[in-house]
Amino acid sequence: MIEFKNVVKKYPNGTLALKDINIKVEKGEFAFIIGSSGSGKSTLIKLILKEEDPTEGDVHVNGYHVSSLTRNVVPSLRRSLGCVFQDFRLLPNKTVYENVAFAMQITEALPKEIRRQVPMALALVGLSKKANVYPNQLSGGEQQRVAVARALVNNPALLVADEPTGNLDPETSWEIMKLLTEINHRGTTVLVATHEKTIVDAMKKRVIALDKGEIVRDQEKGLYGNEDKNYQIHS
Amino acid sequence: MIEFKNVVKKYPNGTLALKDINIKVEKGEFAFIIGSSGSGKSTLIKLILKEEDPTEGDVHVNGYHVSSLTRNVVPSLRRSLGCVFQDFRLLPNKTVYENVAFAMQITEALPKEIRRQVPMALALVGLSKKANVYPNQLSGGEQQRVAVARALVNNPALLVADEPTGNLDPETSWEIMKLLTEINHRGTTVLVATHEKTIVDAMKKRVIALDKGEIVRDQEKGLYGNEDKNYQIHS
Amino acid sequence: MKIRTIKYIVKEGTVNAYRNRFMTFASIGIVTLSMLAFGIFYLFAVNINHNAGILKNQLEFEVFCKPELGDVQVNQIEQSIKSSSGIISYTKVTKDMAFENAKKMLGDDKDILNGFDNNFLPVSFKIKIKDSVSSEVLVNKFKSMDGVDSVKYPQAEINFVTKGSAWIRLVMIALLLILLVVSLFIISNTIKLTLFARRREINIMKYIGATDWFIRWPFVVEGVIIGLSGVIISFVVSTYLYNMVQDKLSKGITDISNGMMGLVSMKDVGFDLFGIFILIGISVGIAGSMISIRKHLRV
Amino acid sequence: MKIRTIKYIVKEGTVNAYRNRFMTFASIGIVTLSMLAFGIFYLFAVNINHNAGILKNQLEFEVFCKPELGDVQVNQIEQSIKSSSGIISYTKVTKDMAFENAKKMLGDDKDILNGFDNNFLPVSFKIKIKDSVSSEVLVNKFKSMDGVDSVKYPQAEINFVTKGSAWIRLVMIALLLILLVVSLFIISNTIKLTLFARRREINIMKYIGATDWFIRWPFVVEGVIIGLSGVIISFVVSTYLYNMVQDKLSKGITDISNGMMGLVSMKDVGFDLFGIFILIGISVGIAGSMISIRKHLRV
Ligand SMILES: Nc1ncnc2c1ncn2[C@@H]1O[C@H](COP(=O)(O)OP(=O)(O)OP(=O)(O)O)[C@@H](O)[C@H]1O
Ligand SMILES: Nc1ncnc2c1ncn2[C@@H]1O[C@H](COP(=O)(O)OP(=O)(O)OP(=O)(O)O)[C@@H](O)[C@H]1O
Ligand SMILES: [Mg+2]
Ligand SMILES: [Mg+2]
Repeated sequence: MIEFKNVVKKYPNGTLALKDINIKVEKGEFAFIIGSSGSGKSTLIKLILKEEDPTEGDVHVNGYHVSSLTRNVVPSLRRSLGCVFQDFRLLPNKTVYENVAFAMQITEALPKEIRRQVPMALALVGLSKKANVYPNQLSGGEQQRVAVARALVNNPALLVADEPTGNLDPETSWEIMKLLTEINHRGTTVLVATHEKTIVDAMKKRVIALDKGEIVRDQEKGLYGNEDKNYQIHS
Repeated sequence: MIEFKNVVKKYPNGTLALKDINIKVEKGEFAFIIGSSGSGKSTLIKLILKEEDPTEGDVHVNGYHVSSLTRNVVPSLRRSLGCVFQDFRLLPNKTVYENVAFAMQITEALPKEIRRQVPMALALVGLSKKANVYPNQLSGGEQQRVAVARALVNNPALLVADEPTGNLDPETSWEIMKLLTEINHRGTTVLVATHEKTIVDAMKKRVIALDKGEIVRDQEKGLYGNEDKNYQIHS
Repeated sequence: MKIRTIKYIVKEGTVNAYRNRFMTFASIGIVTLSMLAFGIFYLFAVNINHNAGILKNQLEFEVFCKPELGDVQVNQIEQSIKSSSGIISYTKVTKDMAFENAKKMLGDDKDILNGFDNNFLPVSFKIKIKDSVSSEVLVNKFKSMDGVDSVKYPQAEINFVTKGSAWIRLVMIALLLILLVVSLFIISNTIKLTLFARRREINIMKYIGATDWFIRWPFVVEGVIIGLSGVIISFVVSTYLYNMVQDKLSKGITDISNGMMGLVSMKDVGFDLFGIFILIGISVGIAGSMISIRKHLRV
Repeated sequence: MKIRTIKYIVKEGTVNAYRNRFMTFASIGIVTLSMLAFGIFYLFAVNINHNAGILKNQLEFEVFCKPELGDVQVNQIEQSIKSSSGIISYTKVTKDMAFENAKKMLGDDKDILNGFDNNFLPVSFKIKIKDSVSSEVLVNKFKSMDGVDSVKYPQAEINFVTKGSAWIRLVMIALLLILLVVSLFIISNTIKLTLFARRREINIMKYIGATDWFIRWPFVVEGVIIGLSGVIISFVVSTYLYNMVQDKLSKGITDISNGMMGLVSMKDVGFDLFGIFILIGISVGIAGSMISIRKHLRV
């Protein structure tokens, strides 16, 4: 489903974000990407979406050889997966409903289908009441959930989520994670970049740990790490 | 330092975000605001900054009667405190250094002061190396830390932070929290809206819990709550 | 492309024009104003051109027959003038009329003509020609005609009007073209600015997987809405202004030119102007949006 | 305001103009083009105006003395013409000259003058007047003068040129004003668009605690940079175009008008035009930015 082969990503300003990455995520898998801030998680996801091109190496996603895709095939690659972006990327001039519907409209889905799927997706993330408001009238967590709904609405074969619970309280975060797990059980491959130690530890899924652009751990049923550290502040 | 008296906030579209809020945060205190997504945390902070005006009630901050402030006094209210916004609000056309420096330039600080303070603030959040890049060349967590640096750089008497660690890994989050604690020890009042259960639980500070716009708990040395719930997903 | 997609595109373009109404209004304003400037100068140029044409058609020359010519020969000359192409009309000046004219010309001194009869004066023909360019050919033709004594024509005047009106036309066309190009560039720069302001929106659509065309078409519809609104407003305004000015100016112009010149009626130019406007409105809306959006689609 | 803040403002405005160069260029383009259109029409209008003035000054009328007048009386009349105000120059047409003219006028029929001497013809003065408006007064004055037989003046022509040039002036001023207003509106709409595109930036500054002035001034500097660049480019381009056109046209115009008319030299109008341009560039930059930014500062 996803395969990175010797991938290196160096940004034009010289930042080496990924060094020699080799990953293989099989169809139906559920994998976490963890790593400290700036370790390259989002960069990895940007390569999957061809938002950035790798400096070296090959990326294969959903049967597309991403690195060598021509401009006019990029949309079908992107439509073949659902993505939750770290910065949400909601369309400011569309309501919540329209934002989610847009992901279906681009696939030229039937209006009937759209009218059925969109409210369902909104219900799943608990935003049925907010269908007709604009993104700038939502709280941070609500915006994030709209982004999740949009990624889910097309029932994609692959779901990629960059920090999908960063703005959510633990309870809602768990709801979202349960949702992703369910979707995964229905056959969708799920890849989640996250910092949520509690969640990663509790879910016991595959964990790919990045550090300064390198894979330092790739473990089935892994934990977030740092398990032994005991955070405490004298006050 | 901060006082909310019978504050009600209803947004123009009818959403009742805050109902009859009464809070008093004294000088030198450290308080968390917690609550699920959409419970009104950011709205509360927006009222402190006069980004929104309360529908009813009074807000006093740093000696300013915020609700009745005239337009031309608003900047001095805002300069009297440091704020980390949930959506960062970095200036896209300024480098990291310039973004932080800007918060000092608006106070007409001496260039010498600026040259001393800004690198210090960047060092505190671990971004000295990224001083000359633009926000869109940063990872999510790095952007968040720039926002923190900007809020700190003026050594404000009051520091308000909305979800300052949402995009940060646990370790970096702890660094930031330690920073806030230190600043608090030096006399700054700190108010943090957050979802980070682990952190709130570990720090044993005052916790103000919101639920659907109402204060449901205001507790010295509180915990995040839901302590007894045990999240687990069958996989 | 499916019908529902076309529906989507039209709806999307319209709704966006409304939701971005601040920008829509500013852009319509710019289109309106540049096309208004163009329209006003177009009408101005059409009138200048029209009146320069009238002036040119006022050109005439005079063919003098030999004084001794009999009626038959004079008639022959008249026939050949009649049948010449390039002539609008002619008037015959008989010996009597010439005598009267001479008297008038001499004014108080007309007494010197006492004792003469009109016989020493020639019959002449005043000829109005269509086109000052062909005057030289005609003049030569008549000069070499049997029985013709001389041909008088106001060479300086002909030159002035011919060359002058050519220059005026040239200058007018140049000014109009400059203004048209300026308008088009201003409008296309405006489209660039509005799309630049919405580049993030365009990027996001692309990141979600929309094709270039799916993103582009609603913007094209929006561009056409803006373009058409702009040109229609400017057409209405310029028509209104023109009618107002026409009312005020016509009398003056008729007065000073002895009824020779006048303003072109809006009925005669309105259709052309409307055509040009609609053409510009639509093509600029489409081309401008399509070209300017391209760079933002490359993500 | 502290010196360092002023430094900051100037630096900030300049750096921003550079960092937003896409928008800066688009805006400079719009300013350049609208001012170019204005400049070209300004030069056109100045020339029309200048030449209409020349035409007006070509007006003359003719004062005929009574034929029987002696030299002394003729001299008296000449003196009083000389001392009349509103007269540019005059020429005396003696009896001899009048006789020659009469001969020319009669052409082939000049034989009829044989046996006459020049005595029956009057002395006359051809008078050029400064201002066609005062012609009526002068005409009446000379008509009632002792020894003057009649005054001939081309009333139709005078009317045409006087009224005509007044109309031309009016139309030109109207067109120029329209173009100026159009340019100003286009430029201010452009400023609105660019500030709208950057409203989030402005909001953020305000949220951090910047005062309105602190935010506004760099934008004003940016506006002035854009305004000045635009007008300077359009000044250079229109000067260049004008000089080019002048080279090409001058000969033609001199030819067709017998050297009477001509193009105004850039030296004579350049300074005015430059002044107008700089004034517009600076004031539009300042006023446009100040006014348009206001609504975005209200957060
Ligand atoms: N467009 C860019 N240009 C230059 N450098 C970039 C760009 N985007 C990211 N980087 C750098 O690449 C590195 C990896 O960034 P990335 O966004 O992948 O981190 P991340 O793991 O997602 O971090 P976070 O958890 O903070 O979101 C960082 O050092 C970042 O500064
Ligand atoms: N500008 C607005 N217009 C209308 N409703 C708004 C606006 N901003 C926020 N709201 C609504 O007010 C409620 C409280 O929002 P707020 O942003 O304060 O939540 P929050 O506690 O910060 O949530 P989160 O943790 O998700 O950021 C939400 O239901 C939200 O949809
Ligand atoms: Mg990231
Ligand atoms: Mg919030």
